[in-house]
Amino acid sequence: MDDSTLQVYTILFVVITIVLVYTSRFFSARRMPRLSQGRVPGFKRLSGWVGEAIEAGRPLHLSFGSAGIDAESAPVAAAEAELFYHVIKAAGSGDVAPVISTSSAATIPLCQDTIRRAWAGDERRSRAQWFPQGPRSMAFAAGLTATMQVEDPSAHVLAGSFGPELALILDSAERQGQGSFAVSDQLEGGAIAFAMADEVLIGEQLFSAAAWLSHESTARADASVQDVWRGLLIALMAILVIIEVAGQLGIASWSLVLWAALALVVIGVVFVRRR
Amino acid sequence: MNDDDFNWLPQEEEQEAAQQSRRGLFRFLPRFRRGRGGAAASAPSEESSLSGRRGLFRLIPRFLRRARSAPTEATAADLALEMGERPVEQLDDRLLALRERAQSRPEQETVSPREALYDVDDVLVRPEIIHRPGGVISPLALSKAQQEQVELLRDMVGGTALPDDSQSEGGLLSRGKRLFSLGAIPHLLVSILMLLALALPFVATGFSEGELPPLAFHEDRHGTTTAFNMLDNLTLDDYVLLAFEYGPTAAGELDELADVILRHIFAQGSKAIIVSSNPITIVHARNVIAAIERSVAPVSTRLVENQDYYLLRFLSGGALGLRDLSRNFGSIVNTSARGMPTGLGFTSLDEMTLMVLIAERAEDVRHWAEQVATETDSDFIAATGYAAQPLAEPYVYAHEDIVGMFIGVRDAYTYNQILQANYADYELPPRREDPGTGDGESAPTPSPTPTATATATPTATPTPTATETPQPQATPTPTATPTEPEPELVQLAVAPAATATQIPSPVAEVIAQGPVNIRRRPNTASDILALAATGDIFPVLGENGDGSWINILLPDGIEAWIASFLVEQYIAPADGTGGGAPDGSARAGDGQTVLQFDFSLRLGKTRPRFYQANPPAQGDRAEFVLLRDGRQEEQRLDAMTLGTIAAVLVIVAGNVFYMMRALTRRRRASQGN
Amino acid sequence: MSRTQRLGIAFSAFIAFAVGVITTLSLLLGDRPELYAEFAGAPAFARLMSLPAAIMVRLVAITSAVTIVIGISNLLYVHLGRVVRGAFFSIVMIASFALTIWWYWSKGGDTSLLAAVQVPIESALAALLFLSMVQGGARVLNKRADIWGLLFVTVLVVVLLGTVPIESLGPVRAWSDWLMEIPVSAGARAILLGIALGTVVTGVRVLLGQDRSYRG
Amino acid sequence: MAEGTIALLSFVLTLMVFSYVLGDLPLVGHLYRTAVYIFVGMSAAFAAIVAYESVILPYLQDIQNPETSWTALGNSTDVAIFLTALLFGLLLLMKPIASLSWLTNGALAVVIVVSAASAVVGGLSGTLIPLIVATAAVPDGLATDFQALTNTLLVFVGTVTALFYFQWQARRDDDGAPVQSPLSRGLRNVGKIFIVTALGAIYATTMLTALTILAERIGFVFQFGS
Repeated sequence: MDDSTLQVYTILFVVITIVLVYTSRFFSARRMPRLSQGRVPGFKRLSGWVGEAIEAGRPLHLSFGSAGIDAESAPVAAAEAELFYHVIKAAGSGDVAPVISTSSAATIPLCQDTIRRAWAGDERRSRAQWFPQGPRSMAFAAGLTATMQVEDPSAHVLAGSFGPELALILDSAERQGQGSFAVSDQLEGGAIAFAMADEVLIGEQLFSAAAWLSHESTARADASVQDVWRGLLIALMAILVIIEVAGQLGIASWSLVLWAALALVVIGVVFVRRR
Repeated sequence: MNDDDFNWLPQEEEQEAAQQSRRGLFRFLPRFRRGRGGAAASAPSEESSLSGRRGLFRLIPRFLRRARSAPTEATAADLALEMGERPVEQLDDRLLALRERAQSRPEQETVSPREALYDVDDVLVRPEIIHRPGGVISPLALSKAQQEQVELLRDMVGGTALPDDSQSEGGLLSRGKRLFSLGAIPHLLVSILMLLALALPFVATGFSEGELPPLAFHEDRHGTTTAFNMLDNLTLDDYVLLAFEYGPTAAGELDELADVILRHIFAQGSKAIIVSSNPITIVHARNVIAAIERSVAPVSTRLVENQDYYLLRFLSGGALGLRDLSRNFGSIVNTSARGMPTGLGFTSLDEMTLMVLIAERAEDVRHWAEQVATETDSDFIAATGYAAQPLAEPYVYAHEDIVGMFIGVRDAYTYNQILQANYADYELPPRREDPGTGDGESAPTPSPTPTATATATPTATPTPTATETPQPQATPTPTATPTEPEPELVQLAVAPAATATQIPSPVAEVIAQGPVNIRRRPNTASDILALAATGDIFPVLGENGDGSWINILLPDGIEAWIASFLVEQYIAPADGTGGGAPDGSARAGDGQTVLQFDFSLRLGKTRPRFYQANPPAQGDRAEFVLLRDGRQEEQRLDAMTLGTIAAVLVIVAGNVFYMMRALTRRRRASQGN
Repeated sequence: MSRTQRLGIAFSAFIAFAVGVITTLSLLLGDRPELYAEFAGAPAFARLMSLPAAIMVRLVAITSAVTIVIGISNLLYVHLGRVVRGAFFSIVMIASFALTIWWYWSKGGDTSLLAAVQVPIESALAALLFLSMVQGGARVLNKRADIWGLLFVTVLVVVLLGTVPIESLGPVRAWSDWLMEIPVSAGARAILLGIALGTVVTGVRVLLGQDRSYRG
Repeated sequence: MAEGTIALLSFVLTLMVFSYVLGDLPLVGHLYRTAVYIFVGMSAAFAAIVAYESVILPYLQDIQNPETSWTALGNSTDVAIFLTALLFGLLLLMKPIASLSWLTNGALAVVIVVSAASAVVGGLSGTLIPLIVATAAVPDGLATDFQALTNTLLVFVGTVTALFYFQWQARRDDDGAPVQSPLSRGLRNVGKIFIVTALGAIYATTMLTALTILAERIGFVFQFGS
């Protein structure tokens, strides 16, 4: 596929996404009460930690990792800010303000903002912590572990962009007996989170995490756009594979494509209805 | 898991949370916790338990501080009651709700055993607490006597009602807070075992386990050979964009690869343009080059910044910086890392002969693939550590421009072995008198000409009419001069995976009055690789965006460009791929898959590239390769082998233990029921 | 919520929408004359279209570099507060910061401090990751005592053994290669696709001014 | 700095970090943390130095000398962009001041939106579309090569089911509990097999990277010691 074709498809995809984002809000008003989130594991113990934070006067620690608003991970940072908003709001009656850490300097204002919007206590001064970034952000991880031994949070909510350095943070949390919830948009971080964190989300779930905690139907509508898109992608891949295999076997024709598409649509509809 | 409606701290949950946190010894130790909180806020050096109100806690509002020092402050409900002293309308919604709930709590709940024993804190005398915050293992420990006191107290207030200790993982003492908790000892043992295993090859001489990496790359699915050969085809006037996306963290793993690739580039007299989206890596790149320079200092002139290599300004903004690079290459390439002009006059990334990405994270591969590779036609090679391999692979398969990858120290080892073999017959230039003080004005390849042995003598070029090239410089570019390659070398480097297919391949026949120019890049400013005569036929690989240039394959396996109006394209018959092309083109046509325009859709890469290794040429600065100091490579590889085995043993043992424990617990539970 | 605040929210949402749409259009349509080759002024138009993206991307990239000041002021703010009270580690940190800058400037850009101090510390920390990860790997079934934990550990062990270059482990290497080639590749692709999908959908929402992260 | 000094410092600092293994004994714990704080301070310093030298300095020179221009956009545009960026930085620094939030939010919005635009375009053209195409790509000669056929189909099935695992919505029954058909649950479990396999393999390769670095460090310690 040459670059121009790629660009044309990119434009097409952007347009479809925009349409979906706008229409989902419309449909959400009618359909969302019936369709709801499925099982998103990973939040089981979070409420317990939040309670413990309130009870024991320990802070919560939330971290963006290296997800920054000035980088490609800006959508990740935006989604996590939303998640943190809900978590902090739940912890809002504690007496120690939560700490948000980041290794992207431009994200500090977002941290401060999130605390200010969500934190009900009086202590609204800067509880954002920055540590220098690196390709593997060791400075961030090491500085964080050293600081967190002192802050002694009840739990770490690590949602954002983490690489292998996550192992150091989680190991330290384990040794200190602090809870940990982790999800990363980097796969190394995701793998380490799966093995070492108390609660874990995988990959894409980090974008729908906030919707799960939120009670607003718009948030669910937004997350459902991903579901629709995912269905479309699966169908697209299936059609492409069918066409290709048929082409190699010499039985390709437009009618076959149409039949295949029709069959997929039928299967999809049946599936959606039965689910 | 099936919690359907996630409600933050609903009534039952709140009580449960309150119970949880009062589980175990937790509820008897308000002072302890306060002590720890104080240490938390202040520096470790002033960690007396009296520091509770110092430090960061000075900034806590006074009423909250009072709340903290009250003996009954610990529950959220109590706190909300405390907050009740404020005007109710000032309270937040959630606090209001909490307050209501607290006020409606049953009476017996508020009279907790702790309130009945409110002076318990004074019984557990503060100064006797052994306090170790900020440490790695355990911030808090109790003396044996204190333990006994605590046990006594627990019995007094009905410790039997407390949950079983083995299950209360949220409790205080079961969370590894002791100095020598049972959990810490395996930790220590495992770490020491690992370190010993790794140290063995370094101390016990002659100890060796496992095989060393092969002396040649296997032609595998990573396109390693292609990548090596592309680097081997660089020549004097080639510029390589070297993306240095690893920092000191990965120095232990990727320095080897970066070092050997840089030496290869320098040895052929090509120029490296180094960029990075991370500030530290630029500084690190400078140190890597300095180390190379030190190793060749006795015999070679110094590498000159902005002449032999370029360190560009760092691309701030992560992926955005990379987008900036592909959009504004002309201006970025103009500024060095020190904020000085570089004197490079490029305008587009397409003018780079090759791009090499050395990245420690898959994330960086992704960013480069997304922000740069899609914006340029230049070929792309990725070199990563092991960690990034599973993630970088999908991109190597999926992207048209990413041709191959090197992985980790084992590939670095093989790479170096091939280079050493290639340059084995070279003699080092004579030792210089004053190492390290080369004048900056020296030509790019000032090293004394190595006395090349017979195997490497350049022969007359078979490229059509190459001798009549109107280039100002007299020397034909070494790439265009395939020699009699050493048999060994070909064995190492020629891609054997060329699956011969019988697909008709498009060719281009020169129809204009020759000689016509064949250029390296699809623009007239690019240098001329060869001249073609009327009637010459070349296999076609593709064309540029507007079809004005056609990408052709030269007989010696090099990609080049020719203006489309000079040639006529048609599909060659299936048997003689390359048709009447000049000699050697049969190989070039092999394995060429072409987008077919009939119905059969063809996805995936359409332009497999085959490059032949280019034997070292005269004028190469072989000292860069030959003076590479050994870096305990064998021992390190042995250490890795042992370390891996030890790690597997520990992992298996640990998990078997936990599995058994889980099984016995389950059985006990079922028996209990 | 005061009227000023409401106006402020509307203002930033409007800015977000306008800048987002213009930048996206420019990124998609700029510098691609082949996309609209039909009319004569296409190349010039393509260049013009590419300008907003070039300017905005450059602007944010420089802003990103400038914001390092915010990061450092945050770090110093946190630690200077402790230095006043005599915290050893905060003094160490600030001294290290000051010394590095002084050294660099007084020695004319000498970066040997990086090689002497930062590289060893950072490398050693990255090396410690191995120990942490071994411990973590050994405890997987403690955290996740189910079939998935078991699968995770099995794959982990097979892939680790697959890299050990000992003759007798040949079959394991074959399994490991197969794993890497088929299921791992499929799983990694799916996760990457999923993250890209989430990024695109969330990104578009941000572009359209529907995200509240910047609404204060 | 002399090479000997560099090696000595490296040796001492490496050992200081490795003291982490011994845990938090009174003096040993301080060694590790001292090294960490030295490192944090130095990283911050180098980040600042490089950001100043390679990004800000060229623009300062641009301002001083209107004749020169580092970029193709021209001197005045450059200076304007740079000054705007400085202003944005200042606004972001003032973010904690609540009364100015209407102004500072604008700067935050521009930064996040431009990044998001870049992420959307890059994510689509760099990851989403190429990976879809690569997943759906079928190698030649399927009819004859059974192995290739099964492999391709396995990768395809794995990718699709693993993608399906992330499906978020589920229908609720009348009580509000999410309902999943057996088919849906089965597909998700198949997908999870692929995901967990991938995560396990990535954990292993990440360990190998760390192991390589550890081997290098230990080698260095012994090299220095001998």
